[in-house]
Amino acid sequence: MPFAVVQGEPWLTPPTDLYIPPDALEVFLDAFEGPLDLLLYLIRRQNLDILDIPIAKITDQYVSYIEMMNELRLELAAEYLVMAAMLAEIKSRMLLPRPVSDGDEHEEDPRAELIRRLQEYERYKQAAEDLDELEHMTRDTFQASAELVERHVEAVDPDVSLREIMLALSDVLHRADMFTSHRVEKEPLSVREKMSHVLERVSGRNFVSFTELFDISEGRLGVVVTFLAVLELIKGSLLELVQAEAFAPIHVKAKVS
Amino acid sequence: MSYDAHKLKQIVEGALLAAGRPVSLDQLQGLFSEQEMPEKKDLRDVLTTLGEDYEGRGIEVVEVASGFRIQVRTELSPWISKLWVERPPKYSRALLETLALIAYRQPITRGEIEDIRGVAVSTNIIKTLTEREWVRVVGHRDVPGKPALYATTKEFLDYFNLKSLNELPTLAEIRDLDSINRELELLDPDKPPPPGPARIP
Amino acid sequence: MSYDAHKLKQIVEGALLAAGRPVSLDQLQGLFSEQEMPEKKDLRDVLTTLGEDYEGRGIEVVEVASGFRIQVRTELSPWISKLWVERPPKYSRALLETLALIAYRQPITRGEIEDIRGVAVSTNIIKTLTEREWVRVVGHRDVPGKPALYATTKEFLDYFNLKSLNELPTLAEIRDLDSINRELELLDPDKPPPPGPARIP
Repeated sequence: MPFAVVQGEPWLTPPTDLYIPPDALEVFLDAFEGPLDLLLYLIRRQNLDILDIPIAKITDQYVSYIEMMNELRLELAAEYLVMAAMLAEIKSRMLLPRPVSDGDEHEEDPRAELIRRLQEYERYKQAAEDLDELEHMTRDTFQASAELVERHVEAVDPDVSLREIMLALSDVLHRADMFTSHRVEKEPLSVREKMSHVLERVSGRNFVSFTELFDISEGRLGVVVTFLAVLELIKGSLLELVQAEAFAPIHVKAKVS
Repeated sequence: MSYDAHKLKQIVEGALLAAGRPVSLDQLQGLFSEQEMPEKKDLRDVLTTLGEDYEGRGIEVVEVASGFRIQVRTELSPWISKLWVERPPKYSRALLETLALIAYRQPITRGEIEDIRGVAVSTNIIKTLTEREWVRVVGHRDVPGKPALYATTKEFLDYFNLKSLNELPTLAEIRDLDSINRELELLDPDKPPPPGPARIP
Repeated sequence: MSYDAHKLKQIVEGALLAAGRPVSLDQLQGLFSEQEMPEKKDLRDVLTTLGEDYEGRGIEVVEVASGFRIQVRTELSPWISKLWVERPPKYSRALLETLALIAYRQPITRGEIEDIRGVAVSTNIIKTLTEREWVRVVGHRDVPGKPALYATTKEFLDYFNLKSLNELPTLAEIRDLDSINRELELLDPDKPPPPGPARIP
């Protein structure tokens, strides 16, 4: 059984000008990164100048190689066949007499495009090897790290702008349909604030003297606000007024015991 | 120190730091071929020397249950911990609404907030607001369950640079803000223009 | 060394080791309160001193794209790599060539990579490179199909111990057929110099 059939001729032994050992054939697809890689291999192994490729020789080698792969029924990527066609075309153009060049305007070498692509590929092939030579983390060097046993996890509080609160309120009031309620609108916030203050002062205590709730230094308006707040609190059943007898001092008490 | 002990120390230091976790003496021995494998006693000696080298440094060698570990000195924690300080999270809409209602309707119970918002207020929200010291309990309403009454604090005013609650925008102003926002939305360049005839800006 | 410089060194060493990843000067400054924040110059000085301290030790300080890192010396890797059962990943030529093309020719599309390599680039390779965070999509070329444009990341530089793309090994030069022919002609002693005015190549 012939080793291969090349251009109709049976080969009983591997061709001597084929620089690839036969046992490499099985790993062919893994070994080469495509037709450019294979061509570079053929050129480099024969110490040929990439700028002056003996195109006929290389083409024959390449094609016999491809045919052998077919014989072995190895699936070939389409790119390999495209390259075979390109090589065949260059080969035939090389055989044609080249037109006489007039001055600098000479016809481009049919191999020029192939040479350019081979060189372009080769430089990145080299770059990939160089990259692999660089120090790799986890291969050549390792990140040094040490545990910090007691980590103070510092929680950072989110920032809030007043505007965000306004928008939130506007949303919730819209939902609750409270913008229509005049009662809410007219209520001055100072009274609400004072309600909280009064409530806080009386909470946890038995009785607080009514007059103690008022701070004269807040002025007339302050006293009015406090008074309104106390009334609001009484109305809301949060506060209770206590008077032992008529004209006795009035005391205030939180409604919750 | 002989070459070997010196090299040994390099390897042990490198291994402990590369591992970033405790390494046992057995594991350290496992780094060497059988011919050059150091005795455990030698490894202990090297670890002691290493510990001495680290005096006055940012790290130390400690022995824990599963072996030896190089760790960062605890006293550096106040600085180093800042490596993991996360960007502050954003408060949820629910929290902001709750805060706004407490500010504008104080003193108010959780149930009243829920009535206005129409949804339950999670305990977490109240907890967050209390821990931040923006909200506090000022009393309890005299109804069954005696619910707490919440109000804003001085810290709340300070944070927002307010002298008193009165400086908060009135509800009327908020309504204006609302309409201003709607206008802004119309002008938002990221938003597709409303359909209809093209407008020249 | 003053107390401050000494303390500073401890903190920097502790931070670099506790982080377990490269730390930038900005991040180091962020460990300090505003009053005690060191100048970047001082931090650089401390890092240099730290590197000197590490001479003859198992570790070294290196600067990579995302900052400074303490790493185990390369010559120790035969021992240290035994800490892990798994062998370090070996990358295929196809992956490395694709990565090299992205590194040197970025931004580049997959089609352009395929043109130069002369074979299809498998989706798996792009996926692996993206998952390792070595490459990312930085845009799309304005041609039919809008193919993604790939570029390398800081993580890529960090992994290969590089500060910037400038530190990549230089790319081999492309020799031009014409220029080589001219050179050969000029060097050929048997050939008379070409007629006409001298040309500067």
